[in-house]
Amino acid sequence: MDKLEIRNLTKVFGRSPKRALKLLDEGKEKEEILQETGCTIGVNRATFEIYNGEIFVIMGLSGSGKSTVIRLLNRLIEPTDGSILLDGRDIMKMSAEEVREVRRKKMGMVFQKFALFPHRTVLENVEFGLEIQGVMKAERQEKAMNSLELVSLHSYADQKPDQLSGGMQQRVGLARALANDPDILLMDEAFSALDPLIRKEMQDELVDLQQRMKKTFIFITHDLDEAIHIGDRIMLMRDGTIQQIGTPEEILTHPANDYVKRFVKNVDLTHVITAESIMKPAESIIMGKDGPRVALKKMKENAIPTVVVTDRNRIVKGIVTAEGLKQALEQNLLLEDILVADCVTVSKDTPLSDLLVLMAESEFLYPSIVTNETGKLKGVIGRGALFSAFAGYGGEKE
Amino acid sequence: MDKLEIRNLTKVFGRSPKRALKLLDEGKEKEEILQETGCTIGVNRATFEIYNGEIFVIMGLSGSGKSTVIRLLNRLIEPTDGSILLDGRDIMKMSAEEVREVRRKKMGMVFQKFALFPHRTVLENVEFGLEIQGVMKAERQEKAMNSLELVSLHSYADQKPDQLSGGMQQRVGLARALANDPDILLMDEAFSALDPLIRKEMQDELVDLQQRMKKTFIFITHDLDEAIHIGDRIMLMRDGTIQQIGTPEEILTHPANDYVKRFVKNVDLTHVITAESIMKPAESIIMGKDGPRVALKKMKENAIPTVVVTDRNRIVKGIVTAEGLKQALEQNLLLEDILVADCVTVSKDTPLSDLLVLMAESEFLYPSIVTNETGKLKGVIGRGALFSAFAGYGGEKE
Amino acid sequence: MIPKIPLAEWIEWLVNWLQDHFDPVFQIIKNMIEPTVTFFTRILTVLPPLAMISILIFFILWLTQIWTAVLSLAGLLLIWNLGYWDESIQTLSLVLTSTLIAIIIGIPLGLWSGRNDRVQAFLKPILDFMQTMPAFVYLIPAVFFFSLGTVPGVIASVIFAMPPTIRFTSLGLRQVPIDLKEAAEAFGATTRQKLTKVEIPLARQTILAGVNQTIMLSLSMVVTASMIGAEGIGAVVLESITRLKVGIGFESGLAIVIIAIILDRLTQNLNQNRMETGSRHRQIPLLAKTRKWAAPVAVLTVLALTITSYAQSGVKRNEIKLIYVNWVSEEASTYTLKNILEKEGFPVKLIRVDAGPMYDAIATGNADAMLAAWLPTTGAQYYDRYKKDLVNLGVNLEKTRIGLVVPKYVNINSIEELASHKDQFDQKIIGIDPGSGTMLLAKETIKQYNLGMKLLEGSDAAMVAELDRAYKKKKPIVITGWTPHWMFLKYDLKYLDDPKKTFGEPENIYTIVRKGFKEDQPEACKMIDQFFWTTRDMEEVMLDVANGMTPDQAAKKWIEKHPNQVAEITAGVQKNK
Amino acid sequence: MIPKIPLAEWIEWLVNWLQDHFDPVFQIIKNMIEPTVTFFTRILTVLPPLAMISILIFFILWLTQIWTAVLSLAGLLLIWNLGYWDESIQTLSLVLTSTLIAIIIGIPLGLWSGRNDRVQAFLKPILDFMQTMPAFVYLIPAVFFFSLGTVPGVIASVIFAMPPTIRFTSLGLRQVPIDLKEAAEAFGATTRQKLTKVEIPLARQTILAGVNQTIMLSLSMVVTASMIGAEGIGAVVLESITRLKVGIGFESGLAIVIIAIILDRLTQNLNQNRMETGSRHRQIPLLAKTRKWAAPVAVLTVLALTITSYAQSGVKRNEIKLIYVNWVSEEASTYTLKNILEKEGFPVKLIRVDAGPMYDAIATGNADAMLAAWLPTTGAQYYDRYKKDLVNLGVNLEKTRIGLVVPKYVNINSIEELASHKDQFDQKIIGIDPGSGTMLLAKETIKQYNLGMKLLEGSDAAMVAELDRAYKKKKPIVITGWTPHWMFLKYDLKYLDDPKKTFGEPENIYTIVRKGFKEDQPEACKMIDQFFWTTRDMEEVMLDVANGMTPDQAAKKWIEKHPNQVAEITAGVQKNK
Ligand SMILES: Nc1ncnc2c1ncn2[C@@H]1O[C@H](COP(=O)(O)OP(=O)(O)OP(=O)(O)O)[C@@H](O)[C@H]1O
Ligand SMILES: Nc1ncnc2c1ncn2[C@@H]1O[C@H](COP(=O)(O)OP(=O)(O)OP(=O)(O)O)[C@@H](O)[C@H]1O
Ligand SMILES: [Mg+2]
Ligand SMILES: [Mg+2]
Repeated sequence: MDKLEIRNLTKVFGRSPKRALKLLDEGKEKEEILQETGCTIGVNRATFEIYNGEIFVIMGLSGSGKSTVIRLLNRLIEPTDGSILLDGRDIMKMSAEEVREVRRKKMGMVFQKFALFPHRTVLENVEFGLEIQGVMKAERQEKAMNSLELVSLHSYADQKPDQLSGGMQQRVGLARALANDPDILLMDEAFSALDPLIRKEMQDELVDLQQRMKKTFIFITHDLDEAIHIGDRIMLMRDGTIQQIGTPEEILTHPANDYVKRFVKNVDLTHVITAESIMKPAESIIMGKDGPRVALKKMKENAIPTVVVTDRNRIVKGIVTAEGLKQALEQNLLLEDILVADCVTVSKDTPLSDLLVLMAESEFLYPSIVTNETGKLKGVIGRGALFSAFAGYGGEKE
Repeated sequence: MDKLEIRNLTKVFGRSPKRALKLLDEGKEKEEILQETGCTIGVNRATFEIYNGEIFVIMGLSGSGKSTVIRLLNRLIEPTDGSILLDGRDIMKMSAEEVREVRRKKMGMVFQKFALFPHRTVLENVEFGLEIQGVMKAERQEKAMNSLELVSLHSYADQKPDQLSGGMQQRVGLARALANDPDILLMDEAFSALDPLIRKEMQDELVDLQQRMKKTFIFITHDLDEAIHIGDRIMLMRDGTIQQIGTPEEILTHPANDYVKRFVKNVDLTHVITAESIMKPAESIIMGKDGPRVALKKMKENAIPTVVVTDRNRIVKGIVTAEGLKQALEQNLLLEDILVADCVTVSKDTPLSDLLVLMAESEFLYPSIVTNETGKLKGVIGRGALFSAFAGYGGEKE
Repeated sequence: MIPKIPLAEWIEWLVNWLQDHFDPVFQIIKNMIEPTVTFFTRILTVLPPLAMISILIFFILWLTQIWTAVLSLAGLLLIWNLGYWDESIQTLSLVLTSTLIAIIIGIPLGLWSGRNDRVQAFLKPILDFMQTMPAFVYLIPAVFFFSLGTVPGVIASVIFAMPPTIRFTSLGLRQVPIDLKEAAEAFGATTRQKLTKVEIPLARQTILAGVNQTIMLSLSMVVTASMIGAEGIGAVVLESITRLKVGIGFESGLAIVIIAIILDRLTQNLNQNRMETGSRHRQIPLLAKTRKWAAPVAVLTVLALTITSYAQSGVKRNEIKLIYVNWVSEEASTYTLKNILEKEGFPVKLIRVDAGPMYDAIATGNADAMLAAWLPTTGAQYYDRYKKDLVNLGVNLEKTRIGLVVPKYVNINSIEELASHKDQFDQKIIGIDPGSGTMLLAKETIKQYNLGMKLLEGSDAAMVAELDRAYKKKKPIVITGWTPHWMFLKYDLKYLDDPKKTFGEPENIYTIVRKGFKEDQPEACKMIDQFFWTTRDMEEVMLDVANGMTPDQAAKKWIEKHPNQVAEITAGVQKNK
Repeated sequence: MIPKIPLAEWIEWLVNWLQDHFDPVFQIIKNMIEPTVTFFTRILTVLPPLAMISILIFFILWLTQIWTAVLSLAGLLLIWNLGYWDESIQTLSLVLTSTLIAIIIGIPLGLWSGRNDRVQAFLKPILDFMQTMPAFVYLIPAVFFFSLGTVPGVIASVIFAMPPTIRFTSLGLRQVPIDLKEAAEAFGATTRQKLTKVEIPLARQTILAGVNQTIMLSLSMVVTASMIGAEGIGAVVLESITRLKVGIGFESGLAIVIIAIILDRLTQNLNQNRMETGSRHRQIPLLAKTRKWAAPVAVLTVLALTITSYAQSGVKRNEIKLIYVNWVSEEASTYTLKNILEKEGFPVKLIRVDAGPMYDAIATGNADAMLAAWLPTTGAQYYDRYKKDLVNLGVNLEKTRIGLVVPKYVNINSIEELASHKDQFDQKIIGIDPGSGTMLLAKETIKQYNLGMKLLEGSDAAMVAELDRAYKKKKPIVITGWTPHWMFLKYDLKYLDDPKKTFGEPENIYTIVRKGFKEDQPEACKMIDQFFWTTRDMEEVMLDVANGMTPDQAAKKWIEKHPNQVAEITAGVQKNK
C-alpha cells in the first residue's frame, strides 16, 4: 500500500519561478537558469511513491534537492507545483489545522542542521513535540527520557544544546523526533555526525522500529553502505530530478544511466549481491532414508561432485563428497562417517563478499550451503558460481 | 620533524575545573563528574605529536573531545592546562598578536557546523581570510574564485549561504579555509555532509595537497574508511583521553584495548592489509637468458608450481607453470610460447579484498604477481597465502 | 499657489467633536486607569516607608543578586532621606500603570507586526507619530477629555513610551532564526505555541530591552505629566525648576533616576535569570534556594497589602480632599487644617496644584475644600468663572497686604519719602520673580511715585537672603513684601505707607468648598467653616517650615501651642470614630 | 534619625564651581556644536524650499523605493504648504546634529559595552540617569554654561537621545552568534576587523533600531529644547500651546512627525538595502541602476551647496541679526525693517525669542538690533537691568495704547458709562490670555470703575473671532484692545475713555542696538535708526498677515505701497554692494 504518493512535485527558489520553469522546459541546465534568472531549481517534477513501512532512502549529489523534497513532504515549504497524497489525502489541499495534525501525529522530522532550541535544555528539547500536543508533564518527561536513553544522552538531560558536541546535538534531534512516535519519520542526514559505533546502533534501532512498529522512514544519507544496509528502496536525485528508484540491488546491478553508474561505481557489489541470487538448487539426500548409493546416483545424474545431506525436515546436516562416497562404498562405512559437517553454511542474504571470505578460509574445498532462517536447505553455491559472480560484479577498483 | 607537539593538554568545561580535575585523578568517570560538579571533561591530559606534512586523523565517539582538541590547537578555547608547541614555540604563551599571525598564516580551520557569515555572499565568505590579511580586492577575489572552483561552487558565488544546501555550505567552508593557503589545516568533520562523488574528489584533493605542498592536515572524521584511506596516522579518543595513536594498519591489526577493538570491529581488514604484507619473494627467471630448464630447476628446488618471468630489468613478463614447462620440454617450445601473460599483476599496496576478487575472477589458476610502481617484480602471492590471510583478518561479520 | 491647508482648523474641530461625542468612551478609559494607579499607590503606601522598603528589598533579594538588593536599598533609603518618599510612590504607581498598559497593548501589537509585514508598514509611521508628536500638543486635548490629574498623564506616558516595546518586540521576532521557527512548525506547533514556546523566548532579550526603554521613557514623561496635574515627584521637579532651584530639581530628579535604576535592574535580571538557569547559584547564595517560594509569597504579600489598604480605605472612604495652590502661605494653612481634621478623626488627602486647576477641581467636585481663595483681586479671574459651582464659606484670614517693606530701623515711613532717600538704598528695590502680581504692582508704584529706583528681580528666597544680609549689618534695604509672610516674625519689619494706593486694597483669604460637601460631611464642613486664624498664626507655621520643619511638623507644633484656637475651630464638632 | 543629606546644596555648589572653573571647556563644546548646526541649516536653506525639496526627493529616490520618495514628497510639500519650512529646517539641523553626536559617541561606547561586562555594568545606571533625569533639571545649568540658544538644546537632546544607541549597539553585539565570532577569530581577525566585518554587520539591524530610537527621542526633545531658545518648529509648538491653540500645535507637531517619518524610512531603508542585496531591482525600477552614482553626486551636491551657502555668507558675513519678541506687532515691524535692509543689500538674520532673552541677546552682543522695546512700562524690567549694555536709538513707533475697545456703532464712549450699560454687553468683557499685562490692567479697571463685569479669558485670536461675530451682527461688544493691532484697520473701533487712567499712559516703542554696532555697520545702523512708522502702518502689515500672507509678503507689500516712507528711512544710506 502506498503511504505517500508524490505527483509532479516541483519547487523553484527565487523571484520568478514561472520563467525558470519555462527555461527548464526548454531544456536548460540548473546552473544556466541560475545565471539567467537568479532562480534555483530545487525539485523538478518528481513523481514517486513511498510504501507503507519501508525505509526509503534518498541519495544524490549535494544540492540535488533531497532536503527540499523532504521539507515539501511535510509542507515546511510550499511547492511551486505538484501534489502529495498522504494515505490518499492531498497534503497541499489541507487546511492549516489539518497540516498541523499531520505534523503532530504522522510525520516526525530530523533536521540536517539539527535546529535545536538553544533556550531549552536537552530534555525540554526532546519534550517539545509532546508538549505541543498537550501531553502532561510527567508523562512527556518520561517519554522524553526514554527517547534520550535510546541515544544514550540521559545524563546530559539538563544541559543546554550548546554545551554538547556536534554528534550529541544530532542525537538530541533524533531523540526529539523519536519521542513523538510518528508514523513517518523524515530524516535528513540524521546520522551524518555520528561516530561508527553509535551510528551502527542507530541503524539497527531504525530497522528494528521499522520491523516492529511498521513505521515508514524517509532517509537521506550520503553513505552508500548505509543506504544499502538499511534501505528498502533508494531514490537517486540529480539537479532536482529523479534519476532512478529501486531496491539497492536493482540500482547497483542495473544503473539507469551514467550518473547513477558513476554514483555507485565505488560500491563493492559483492557486499550487496546475496547468496540467494547466485545459489543453485541443491541435490540432497535424506539422512536415515537414503544411503550412499542414492547419493552417488544423484551425483552421477547431475554431474556434481558433492551432495547435501539433510534430515527429514530438510534441516542441513552436512555434505558428502564423491571421494567420501567411494570410500564408504569401498569400506562399507555409514553415511554419518563420511559426512562433512563443517562445510560453509550461510543464510540466503549473506553478501557475496562475506561468502567469499568464508569459502576462502575453507580453501574452497566444498561448496557453500545456503539455508533459510530455520536452517532448511535452500541451495548451494559452488566455487565456479562464486567466481563467475565476482567476475561480473566485482566493481572497478583503482 | 614534529610540526605540533601537544603536551598534557586538558580542558574542563564548567565552573569548577579544579574540582573536576581532582575527581578525575580519583578515577571518576566523565559522567559521574558531570553529575557531581556540572563540569564536562573535554580533553584529558592529551600528549601527542603531529608530524610535518602528514594527514593526522582524529576519531572517536561523539562527545569524546575531538572538536575540543582541534579548537585548542588554534587557541579558540583556552585550555585548563597543558601546552602546545608549534614549530617549537608554545602557542599558549604567545601574545594575542602572535596568535593572530599564526591563525592567519599557519592554521586554517573548517568548522563542524560550517560557521559561514550569513551577511556575506559565498564569494565574500571565501574571501574573508584574505581580506583579513589585507590582500587587495582583485587578487583575493581571484584566489577565492579558484578556491570555489575547487569545490565546484563558482556559479553560486553571488548567493547568500542560506540559499545553499547543507553540503554546498560545507564546501563553502572548505573553500574558505583553502583560499588562505595555510600550512596546517584543521578540519572538523569537513566532509560529513558531502555526497560520495564530491567527497571522493575532496579526499583526493586533500592527499594531493599534502603531497604536492607538504601541508599538514588534522582531520576529524567518523568514516573509518575515509580515515584509513587518507590518514597517515589515526588518533582514537574516548571521553577526552587518547586511546591509541598509530598508522591505520597498526590500529587495525593491533588495537590497544577493547574500545579500539570495538571501534574497528566492523572494518574489513582485507580492505586495509595490502598485497605487500603477505607476498613472498618470487623465484624468477630472466627471459632471453634463462630457459625452461632453469625454470624447472628453480621450481623443484623451491617446491613451487610456477615461476615468474622477467626481463633483464626485472620487469614482469608473465609466469610459466610446471605443466607449461613440461609441455615445452616435450614439444621443444620456447619460453615465450608457454608464457602466461594474463596472470593477475597488482601493485604492492593493493588491498587484499581487491586481490581476492581479481584472483577469484581468474579462478585462482595462478598466483598473483606483485610489482612496484615501475612494474618491477616485488613478490608473489599464492592462493594459499591469500586464503590464510583471510582466515586471519577477515573480520567478524554478522 | 495652493492655499494653505487648514489643518489647524480641522484639528480644532475634531477635538471639539470628540469632546462632544465621545465622552462616555473617555470616561470608561478614565475609570480603568484611575483605579489602577490608585491601587498601586495604595498598596505601596499602606505601610510606613521603612517597612515598605524592607518588604521591597526582600523581594528584590529574591529576584536578583545580593548587590542589586544592596544598591536598591541604598537608593530607596536616599529617596526617603531626601523626603521624596510619597511623591516617589505616586510616580512609581504612574509609571507602573503606564508601563503595564504599554506592555499589554504593545507586546501583542509588536508580535503582530513582527509576523506581518503589512502591519509593520502600517504601524511604523504611527509609532513615529506617537514618539515625536510633542506631548504638549495632545496633553491639552487630553485635559479636555479626561480633566486634569493622573489619567491624562498616564495616557501621555503610554503614547510616548509604548513605541519601543512594539518596535523591539517586532524586531526580536524577526531575528529568530528561521530554522528554529521551521522546527517548531514541523512538530505541528500552532501559531500560538510557536510564539510562546519558541519565538518569544528567543526574542526575549530584545523584547525586554524594548520594555526597558518603555519604562525609561515613561519615567522621562513624569515631569511633563505633572504639568497637567499628575501627582508625584515630577511636580516637585517642575516646581523647583520654575523657581530656578537647580539643587532641589536635581535631588528630586535623582529620585526618578533611582526608580529607573531599580526598575532597570529588575527587568535586566528577569532577563538573565532565564538565560542561564541552574548555574548561577554561586552568585546568589542567599535566597536562591527559597526562590520557588517567591511567587506565592509575593502574591500573598500583595494580597495582604491590598486587603489592608482597602480595609484602611474603608475607613478612609470619605476622605476629605483638601486642595491648595503651590504657595508657602497656603501650604501652611492647609496643613494646619489637615492636622486639625485628622486629630478629630477625619481622614484627609492633600492635593497641590496651580491656581486655575484648584478652582476647577472644587467646581467639578474633584476636591472638597480649599483655604486659598485670595479675593477680591488675586483669585478673581478664576473665582468669577466658577462662582456658580462654588460654595464660599467666608474668610479664614483677614487682611493680607502687599507693599514695600523696610526693616524697622530704617528711618522713613512712606513710599513718598523713598524718592528722596533712594541713594541710601543704592536706588534698588529688592523684588521677587518677574511674573508675579506683586512685581507688577511694584513697578506701577515706582512709576506713580516717580521713585526712579531699580526693581531687582529674583525670587522669594533670594529676597529674604538679601534682607537677612542687610538686616545683620543694619543696612537700609527696601523689599517688596506681603503678608502673611514669615519674615515678619523673624525680622522687625514695617510696611511703607502707600498714599496713592498703588498696591491696591488689602485682600482676604476665603474658604471655599464644593457644592454638596456640606450635605455629605456636615461635621467636617462645620470645622472647615470654623477654621480661622491670623496672619501671625500663619507666619508662625511658615517660619517653622522656612527653618527646616516639614509642613506637617510645623502644623502640629502650632496646634499644640494654640489649644484654645483649635478648640474654637473644633467647637461643636463630633469626633469622627 | 539621620539628617537629610544636603544633596541640593552640593549640587548648587557644584554648578557654581563648574561655571567658574570650566568655562573654557564649555566654550570649546559650544564652538564645536554651533557651527555644525549652522552648517546644516545653511546648506539646507541656500536654495528656495521647492528647489530644496526637489533635491532631497531626488536623493531619497536614489536611496530608497519610489513610494518612500512619494511619501516624503507629500510630507515635505505639506510642511512647506503649512508654512513651517524654515522652522523645520532648523529643527532638522538640530536633530541631525544631536543624532550625529549621539552616534559618534554612542556607537563606540555601545561597542565597548557590548564587549565588556564591566563597562556595561558601569554604563547602565548612567544611561538610566541620562534618560530619566528630567531635562528641565539640566537645562538650567546648560543655560548657565552655554547661554540660551541652540547649543544647550543640542546637548539636552544628546543626553536624552543617546542611550538607545548605546544600549542597542551593546545588545546587538551580544546577540551575534558565538560560532561566527569564533570563525572570525580563527582566521586571525583583529578585534577591529572582527567588529567591522562580522559583529557590526550582524548586529546592524539592532544597532539601527537603536539609532532610530535616538532620532525619535531627539525629535521628541525639540520642544523642550525650544524652551531654552533653540530655534525651530519646537518654538512654534510651544508658542501655540501656551496660547492653547491645539490646531496650530498639532500642525507644527505634524511637521516634526513628518521629519521623523522621513528619517525613519531612510534609516530603515539603509537597513534593508544591506540585508538583501542584488534582488530588489523589481521594487526600484527607477534609479536603481544609477545607484552607484549616488554617493559621488551626493558629495558633489553637498559640496556645491556648502560652497554656495558659504559664498553667500561671505557676503552675509556681517549679516545683521535682528531679534524680536514673539508678538505679531513686532513681527510686522521687524520683517518690514528686514526687507528694507535687504533691499538695500544688507543681509539680515531674524531671531525670534521671548522678551527676556531678546534684551539679553542685545546686551551680550548675540544680536545686533531690536525694534521691540515697549517703554517705559512693558519692557521696563529688562531694560532697566541691561540698560548699561544697550544703545537706545530712540522711538520707532509712537503712542501705543491699551484700553477697552468697542465697535464704533456702540453708543458709549467712556469706561465710566460702561457700568450702567453692562447688560447690553451681557456683563462680559472679552479678554485675551490670562497672564498678559493687558488682562491685569483690565481687571484693575473693572475693580476701579466698579464695573461688575466678567472678564473672559481666551486668546488674541479668540477675542478677534468673537469681535468678528458680534461685528457682523452689529451686536454690542467690549474687548480688551491695544494699538497697534490690525483689527483697528479691519473694523471700525474706538477706545473707551479711561479717565482714571487705569490702563496707564501710552507707551512708545524704541529701537535698541548693541554696543559697538554703530561702529561695525554705520550704514545699516543709520537706516535702522531712521526706521520710523505709525501704528497705522504697522497695522496694515499685521492685517495682511492676519489675512494669510506671510510676514515677508506683507512687509514687501507695505514697502511697495509706501515708497516715500521707505525713501525717508533709507535717506543718505549707501547701498551695500
Ligand atoms: N561550550 C561547551 N560547554 C560545555 N561543555 C562543552 C562545550 N563544548 C563541548 N563540551 C563538552 O565537551 C565534550 C567534548 O565535546 P567535543 O565537541 O569536543 O566532542 P567531539 O568529539 O567533537 O564530538 P562530535 O563527534 O559529536 O563532534 C562533550 O561532552 C561536550 O558536552
Ligand atoms: N532557501 C533557499 N533559497 C534559495 N535556494 C535554495 C534554498 N534552499 C535550497 N536552495 C537550493 O535548492 C537546491 C537544492 O537544495 P537542497 O537543500 O534540497 O539540497 P540537498 O540535496 O539537500 O543537498 P545536501 O546534500 O547538500 O544537503 C540547491 O541548489 C540550493 O541552492
Ligand atoms: Mg540537504
Ligand atoms: Mg565535534
